[in-house]
Amino acid sequence: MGCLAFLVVCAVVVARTRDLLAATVVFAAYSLVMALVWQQLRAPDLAITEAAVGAGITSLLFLLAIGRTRRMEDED
Amino acid sequence: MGMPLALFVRLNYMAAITLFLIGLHVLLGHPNLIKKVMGMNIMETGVFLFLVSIGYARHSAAPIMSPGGAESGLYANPLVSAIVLTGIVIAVSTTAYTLSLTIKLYEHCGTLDVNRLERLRR
Amino acid sequence: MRQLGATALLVVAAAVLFATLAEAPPFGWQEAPTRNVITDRYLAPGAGETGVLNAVTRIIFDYRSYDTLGEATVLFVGVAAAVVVLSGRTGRFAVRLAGGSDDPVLQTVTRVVVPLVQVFAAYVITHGHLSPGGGFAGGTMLGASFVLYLFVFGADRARRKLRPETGEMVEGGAAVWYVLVGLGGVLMGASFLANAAAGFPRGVEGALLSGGAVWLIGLGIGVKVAATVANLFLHLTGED
Amino acid sequence: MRHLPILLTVVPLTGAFLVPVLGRRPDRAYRLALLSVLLVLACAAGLLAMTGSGQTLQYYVGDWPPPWGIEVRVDALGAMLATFFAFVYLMVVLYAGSSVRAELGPAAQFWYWSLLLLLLAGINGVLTARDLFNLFVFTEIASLSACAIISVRDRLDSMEAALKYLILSAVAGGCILLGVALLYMVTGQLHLDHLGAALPAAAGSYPRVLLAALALLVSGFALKSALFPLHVWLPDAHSSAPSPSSAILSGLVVKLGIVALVRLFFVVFDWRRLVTLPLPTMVMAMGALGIVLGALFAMGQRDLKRMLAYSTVVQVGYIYFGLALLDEIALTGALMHVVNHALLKSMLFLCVGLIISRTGERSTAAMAGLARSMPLTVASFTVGAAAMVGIPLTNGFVSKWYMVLGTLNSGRPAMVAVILVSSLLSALYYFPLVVSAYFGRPASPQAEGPEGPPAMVWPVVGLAAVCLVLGIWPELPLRLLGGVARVMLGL
Amino acid sequence: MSSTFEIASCLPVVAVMLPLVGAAAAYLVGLRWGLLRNWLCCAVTAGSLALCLAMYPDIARGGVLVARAAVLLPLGISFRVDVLGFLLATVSAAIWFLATLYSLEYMRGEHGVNRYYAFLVLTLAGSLGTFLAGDLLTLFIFFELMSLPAAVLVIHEETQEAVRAALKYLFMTIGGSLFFFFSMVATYQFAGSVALGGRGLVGEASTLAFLTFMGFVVAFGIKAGMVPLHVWLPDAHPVAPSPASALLSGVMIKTGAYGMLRVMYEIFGLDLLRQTGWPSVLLGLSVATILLGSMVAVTQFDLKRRLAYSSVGQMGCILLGMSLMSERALTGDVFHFFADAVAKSCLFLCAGVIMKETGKRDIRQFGGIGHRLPITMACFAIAAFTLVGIPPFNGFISKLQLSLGAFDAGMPGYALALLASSMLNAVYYLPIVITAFFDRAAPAAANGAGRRRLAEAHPTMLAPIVVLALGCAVFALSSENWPLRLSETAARLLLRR
Repeated sequence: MGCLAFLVVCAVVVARTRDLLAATVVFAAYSLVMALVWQQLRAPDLAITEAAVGAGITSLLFLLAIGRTRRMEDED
Repeated sequence: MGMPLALFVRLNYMAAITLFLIGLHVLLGHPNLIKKVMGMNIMETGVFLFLVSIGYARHSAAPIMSPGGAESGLYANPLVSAIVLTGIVIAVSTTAYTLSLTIKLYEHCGTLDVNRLERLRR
Repeated sequence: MRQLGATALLVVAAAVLFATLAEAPPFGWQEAPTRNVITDRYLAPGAGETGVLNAVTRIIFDYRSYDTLGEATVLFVGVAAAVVVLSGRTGRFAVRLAGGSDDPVLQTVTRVVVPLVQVFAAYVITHGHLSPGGGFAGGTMLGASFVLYLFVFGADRARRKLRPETGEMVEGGAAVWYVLVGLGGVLMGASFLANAAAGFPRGVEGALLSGGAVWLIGLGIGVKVAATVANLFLHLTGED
Repeated sequence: MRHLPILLTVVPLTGAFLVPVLGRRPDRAYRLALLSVLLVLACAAGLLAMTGSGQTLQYYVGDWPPPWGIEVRVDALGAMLATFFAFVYLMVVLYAGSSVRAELGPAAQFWYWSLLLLLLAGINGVLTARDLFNLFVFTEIASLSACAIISVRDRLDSMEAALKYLILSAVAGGCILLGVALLYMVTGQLHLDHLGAALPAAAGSYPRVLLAALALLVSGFALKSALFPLHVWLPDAHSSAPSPSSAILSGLVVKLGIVALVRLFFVVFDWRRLVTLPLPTMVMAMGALGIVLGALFAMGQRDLKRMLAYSTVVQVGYIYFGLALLDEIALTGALMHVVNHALLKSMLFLCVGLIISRTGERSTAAMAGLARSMPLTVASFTVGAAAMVGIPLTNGFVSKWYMVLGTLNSGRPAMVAVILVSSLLSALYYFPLVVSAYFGRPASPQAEGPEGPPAMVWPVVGLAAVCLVLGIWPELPLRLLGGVARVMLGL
Repeated sequence: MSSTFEIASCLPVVAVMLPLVGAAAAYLVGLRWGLLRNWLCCAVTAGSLALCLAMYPDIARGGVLVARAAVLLPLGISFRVDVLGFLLATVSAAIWFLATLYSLEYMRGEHGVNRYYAFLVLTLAGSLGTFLAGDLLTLFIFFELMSLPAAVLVIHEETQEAVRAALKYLFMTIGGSLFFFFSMVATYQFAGSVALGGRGLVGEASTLAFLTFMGFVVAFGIKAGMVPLHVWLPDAHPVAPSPASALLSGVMIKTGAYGMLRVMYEIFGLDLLRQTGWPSVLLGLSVATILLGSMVAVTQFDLKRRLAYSSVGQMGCILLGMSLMSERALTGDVFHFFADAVAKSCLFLCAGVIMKETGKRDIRQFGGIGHRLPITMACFAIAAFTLVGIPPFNGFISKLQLSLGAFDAGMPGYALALLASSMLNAVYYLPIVITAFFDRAAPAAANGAGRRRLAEAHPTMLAPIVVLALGCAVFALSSENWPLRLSETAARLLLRR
């Protein structure tokens, strides 16, 4: 039950924050906890895949994208 | 009074739908492209959470059989996991493609703001 | 205006969806409609008809392996499109990430960690039908190990270790391998992507090589996902 | 021969995967693509012959019977659409063979063929899918590769249009998947026919969940097939893509949403129960709006490709209008128009591509006085324009006849006005172009030499010829589609 | 003559296919050898005339020629030639032949000649197909096949004005064909078939049936130039080259009236029309067409525009005749089809000669051209007298029959409308003839030549004009008025149903 609340909070934080790097970190945390939730819901395959793909690849992609574009969301 | 109790019993579904809606709102509402992609991911993981919650049953075990093949206890629904696995991979490939488009657009016009991109194109 | 529209849509969708949720079958209900004759067959005790212990892998690589073929295609399309876009002309605001740092600590740790990750990834891929995990998770880990190498030793050395052309070739080859295994079923007189029906050996229950075609497909998917991830990150960093 | 249904999808997939294996050689990739499309056309023609007498071919993938395994089913509708789509694909690949060098970036030269084959696999997958989740996966393949063939053109507007299309198709994908989840939650079935069988029982205890699922699925597929209020992405996407890609996008990809909804309306949800819901009238209203407003937009366009894109929005509205009538003759007309529009719109886009590649101009004024220097192209454009308006002896007339007859048959005479207005509006923005092409003064001095490489001109003429042949001898497709409509409506 | 039996014959199919194939052949031949193409066109038109005439023996015996050609849609293309169809098809083939002969000389040295000839022959195929059609769908297909290529004839000069007129014509034609399409499908909905020659397919008198009737009225009204829908006609006809406008005014707008005639008597049936009284709509509109068309013609000083408005007026008479629903009115109506076709094409051909020889379009400058172009102006006068309805010519016979028919139908008021039409015709035709012959205007002195030499047109242009003028006169004078007899049979056939 606590994890679900954490997930929703993470989602809101990602939606509100201006700094994309912070958003990416929160998103990685969001994926990890999502993997945890799936493990609780008796779906271990998904837990591993979500951890590897969601937290791993997707967050890495966001980091690279921010690296190659800009970090702050609101432009001058 | 039935409504809150009914919803409380289905907490997982509520959380999943909330995530879906937050993701949808970010995807459609936010001008920044990378924020949109994050919203897309949150939306899709919301749907996946909804799907996995459908497959869960109280006191059920993970759908991994033991070699002995003896007991036939209560297992979680494996079909749902298969569907979500496919969904995760679809989400990743869409994210990869969208982000590379975003990078290329930034390279050409120096902005991630959808409204500015629209004006630049015209 | 876009913000207002999105919020309005949010409110309407929330109202509709929450109203329907109240009527949905309760969470965790043991006699939910989804637990029917279909799941009973998927959850056959022991190695069941497919010789695979992990029920999810049974579905992914045998009962519904056509879906997995489609999904491997989606990954192929996504990354192919990304590669095409990334290798376009560079714009004025281009920011290049060559990566790589000559910090000795980082390099030595990487040299130790990368093989370990690859061993674990190989374990996850090959034991997909016995324990949780499988082609996708293992493949991603394999790809991630290459990406770690790429970040630490820089794009140029990574490109020397795995040239983009070979990356694409391996990716295409593994995908064709998947289709060939499917066509194997056809050659043996059964239909496309058939496993037990086509006479692939089911092997001893719980053994490493059990599960016939499922094991082969898992290997193919693992290699394909790893090559795809590596290919994607090669094009995301370094000169093209 | 038993494996033809699955080969429809597997052959283009194998071709696409082999492209990178052959190394970065554009000419080899082109030949591979041509071979694969020819094979697909042969398979589709074979299937059409087999399903000609109305029986359907079932193929259990992996030899697992339906509710457990995935079933691929080819009925008369699927076979016919696959055949005509494969024919259009062959023409477009032939056309693209010589037009692609100028328009595409370096890496795209050989990846383009792989993406085209993947799109064909996605299309054939959707046409033959009989499992709800399988339908979703192939729709995703088609949408993703459709975006890819837009963004291969290394220009700012193509990439921006592809991004907008991608984001909206991701939203649509999310809605569809949620719809599938809801349906699975209350019925436990994914196979279309078993789902249809389990629905009445589920409707008893979970009526609102089914309504929500229906709403989500309809809005998702409508967004993917650009039904009127959800069409905003189409004009940018189809006009900034390279010509062969826009031909495929407008001709074929837009139809996938329609085919999926036809499967859902008539196989899963019992359409007689649907009539009680406001859904058919809503879809009809949106279709009618799409026809009128789309045409008004099209008239205002100065760019040829944007005009054709808006005309696609009109024709999609026209097809949805025919479907929503839930009448056997109108359904035959609508399905016939799916085929007609695929042939017509792809031919028109290839014509415009030829005109742009020769005059270098995209504006409607570029067509002035073009008939002298580009006789074959303008003649094909005229056939296309005539068919869009529904002049007799073209295939447009055949589908218009059935649509109007169906509208009258379903007891809504007032609705005939919508169809007639759509024909008149099409005339208002197509005929001035034809007239100016034949009788206008060429603005810029005409470049000498032939009107275009033969590999680009003959596919256009071939498509125009098929439109005329379908117009004059339409009974084969009509007999097939009539049977399909009767089976779907369960008459 | 009362019983009609059906004879399966391929004559109508060949008569329609010949110009269709001829047009394509003419275009291809024309790319290289101009002269050969000209004679090929004449041969094709003459051939179709001969084919039509070959039908006469069967028609005379009271037979009806029937042929089912290709199967298109569920209904297929079928032809059905009865007396009315035969008469009009023969007349139009004859006029087409004469117009082609006339254009050999008229189009010499013009631009776009190859396209002109091809589309001229193509529109012949369209009109023949319309007159010989056996069901509404075939009629619709050939109706379109005639109207759309006609736009190419209208746009021939490629001036800005021609393009605008052609676009207006094109959009109105397409609008008209949409109404026709709706009514045709509605008829199919009512009766399950669209075949002509029946007693009346639409049985009930529901609002949908009325909408179908009005759909046909609008569709054929646009083509026939009925008043509110005639706006395209005065722009399109003057702009087209003279032989083309002769065909446009002479025959093509007649197909509109012919369609209306067929629909009224064979789709709706006489008793349904009498019971519901829907033709009164047509009566009102046709009277308005007569008055408005003729009155505006008086104010036009451009010769071709005046002739165009006169066509509108004459079509009003024809539409009036068919909606009176009495036998003599119908006879007069069918005969007026014939008379007006011959006279109007003769007038337009004369106008072509006048403009080609004197270069003048304004009627007020026509002083004394009668001396320079005696034969042309004589034929112009004969044709003008026919349309005015002066006794010895065809016009008088048809106007007489129409008036008697009005009395038979118990609506004498409409006879007054016919009289008014004749009066107005006189007002705008006779001054032309008078100034041409008796006015000693100054042009002769302007060019200073001594005795004005006879600058008559080229014989191949004069011959058609003379034949047409004779056509106006010879039948009335001769004892055996062949077209009138055919008109009576046709009228009896239509009413008997």
